[in-house]
Amino acid sequence: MYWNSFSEFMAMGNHGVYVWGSVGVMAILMLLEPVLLIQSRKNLIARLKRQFRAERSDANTDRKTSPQR
Amino acid sequence: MLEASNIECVRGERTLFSHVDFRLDGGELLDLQGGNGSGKTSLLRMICGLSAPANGEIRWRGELIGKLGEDYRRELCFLGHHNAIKEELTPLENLLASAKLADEILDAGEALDALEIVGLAGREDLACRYLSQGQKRRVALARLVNERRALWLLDEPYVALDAAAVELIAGLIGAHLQRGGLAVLTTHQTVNIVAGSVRQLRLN
Amino acid sequence: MLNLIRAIISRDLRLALRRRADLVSALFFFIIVVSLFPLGVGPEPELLRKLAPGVLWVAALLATLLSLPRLFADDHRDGTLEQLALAPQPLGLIVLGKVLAHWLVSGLPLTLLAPVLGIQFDLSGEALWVLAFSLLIGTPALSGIGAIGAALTLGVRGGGVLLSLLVLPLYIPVLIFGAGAVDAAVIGLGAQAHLSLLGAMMLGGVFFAPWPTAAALRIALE
Amino acid sequence: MGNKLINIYRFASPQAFYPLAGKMIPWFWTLAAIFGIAGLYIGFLVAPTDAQQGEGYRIIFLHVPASWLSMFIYLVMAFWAGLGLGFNFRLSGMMASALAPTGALFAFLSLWTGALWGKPMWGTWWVWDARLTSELILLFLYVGFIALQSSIDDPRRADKAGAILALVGVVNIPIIYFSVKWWNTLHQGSSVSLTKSPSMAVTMLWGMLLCALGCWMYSIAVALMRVRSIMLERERHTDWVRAELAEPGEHAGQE
Repeated sequence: MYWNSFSEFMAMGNHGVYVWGSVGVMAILMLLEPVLLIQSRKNLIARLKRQFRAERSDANTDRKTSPQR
Repeated sequence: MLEASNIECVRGERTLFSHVDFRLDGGELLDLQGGNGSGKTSLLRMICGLSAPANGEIRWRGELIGKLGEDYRRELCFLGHHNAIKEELTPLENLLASAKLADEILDAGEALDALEIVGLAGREDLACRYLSQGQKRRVALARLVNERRALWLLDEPYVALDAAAVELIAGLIGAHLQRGGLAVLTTHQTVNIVAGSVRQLRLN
Repeated sequence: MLNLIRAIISRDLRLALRRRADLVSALFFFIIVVSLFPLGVGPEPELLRKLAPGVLWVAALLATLLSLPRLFADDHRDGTLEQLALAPQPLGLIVLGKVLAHWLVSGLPLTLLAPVLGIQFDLSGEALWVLAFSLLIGTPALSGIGAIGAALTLGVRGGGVLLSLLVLPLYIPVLIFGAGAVDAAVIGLGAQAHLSLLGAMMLGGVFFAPWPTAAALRIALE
Repeated sequence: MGNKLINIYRFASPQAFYPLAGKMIPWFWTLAAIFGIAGLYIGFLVAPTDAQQGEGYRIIFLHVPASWLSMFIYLVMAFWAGLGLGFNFRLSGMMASALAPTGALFAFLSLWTGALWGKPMWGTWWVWDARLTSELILLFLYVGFIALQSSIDDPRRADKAGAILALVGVVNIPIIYFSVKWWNTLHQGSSVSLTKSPSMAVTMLWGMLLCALGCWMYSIAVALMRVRSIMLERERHTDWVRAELAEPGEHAGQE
């Protein structure tokens, strides 16, 4: 292990802001991307399921009404 | 000579038509019919080679048109929905320019004759911008007068034309068929073409 | 083959001459943009000399960009493009003809105009020559590369802005060597290395770019 | 021979690839985590300081992998795009569109970390250094690709147009990089280069490599996740998507 103490590690020889600024932004964005992807995938699946259900119920009502025609 | 087998056309998510087959030989005319959006123009563009069918194949003299490429394009004459004429140019210039681009030899005298035949005598030197819709269509159709390529593909050739002009174009197509040419038309109305055998294909 | 290219060029030139307003407005755009810079940064000859290569080249780039959307759009709208695509010659050659015609009505006038504007920036005689020459061999590359973007954005929503987004990054090498050549001449160094690289780019832009452009046009027509 | 071709087509069909990708995603996430943690451990806890640049140099363990990945992803994207254009595989176009946002993300991260490195090293956030400038142009190329694809409604045309753009971009990237480098040496020779540490210690190299591997695995995982969504969206009118999304117990009732 290179560091003597945790505070020394955080200070990064006076470059702490830059180093942790890089690490922080990179970590946030690389976590955000999959989170957003999962979110949009959930929305997409919900939307498609709604659409399929609507189509199915359309088909069902067609079947019910067709003998009357 | 022109064969299509099992053609399928998909636009977006909708299948416009599928399992379309036809065969056309010299002197024959194929009349594509169908309502708006039935895929007539799409099929015509596939026959041109502008777009590829989702399924099936189109052959010319037994070879796939995609393989033939330029050799196929050298034998076809396509007139689309749009007139493909430039508003800024005169009918004469338009006719000469389109002949040049199609790699055909057409001198000014022949071009003038052609314009006279389609009823544009006296308007050869007027920019097309000043012509009516029907007259513009006639400029586009004037190409057919001297056109000797084997396969004509015409998309709605009669649109915007008066009865006399329709008669004239039908005559040109008839003469083409009598020379042993092939033609594919898309139409809304039925027009009698005196020569050759007419096949009909309805797309729904 | 040469006949075809000649036919395309003469047709496009004739069309451009019948629509002179477009041609002239692109040129005036060039003049105005270039003239804005001294007003923005001040009239010190020293500073202007330093800025001149970059300003003139960037303005030439933007002026070229202005005329690009119409390169294929008119032909597309009136159905001529379909006829061109169905002509019994390779579409790439037809595109080459159109690129050359585009250069004749946009790049060439810019080249002829630039030395006059260079005088406003207090450029020396030699620098003016290099400026004109760099534009002469650089602008064909701009037309060629721009044609790819014009074909890709044909009939697409927000085509004009999108076109600049696609094409400007690809223009960067031309800008660097073009402006660099003039810069070298201003400082008094030889501009030959820049100019030969620019020449290579011109050949690439004019003879390579028509093929992807043709492919993009076929996609747009499908 | 014929059999092999059919197999490739089978694999390249979205229907076959969708479940496969779903199974692969957790593995790539695991690999990304392992490599990433190992790389960061070496980079931030083990590696010694750099005599010339101080502790600030540790940004290298983020900056260099991000730059590598941003360039590598563009190449991979162009490869898929070209494959799609040449052989008409539906899957390749989808892969290309799935990769683009991740590539753009890495290009942005490379710029961001580069700026945060530049400040302590050069005293300024932005230097027109050849690497940073090329990275900026690469970001423009990604943005152009994404913008072009998103403004074309027909996915097949979007794929093909994007493919042409990506291929033109790939041809241009070396030219752009070379020209920017040339321009840079003429105007100012920047004394400190981001990667040219006087002696690249072996531990540093290992740290960088592991971080890059981590980013690579991450990109694959994320791209697979995105491509699965794209598949569902584009193939929503096909039977396999319906079957995929059918609620349990519904299978019986469907026929």
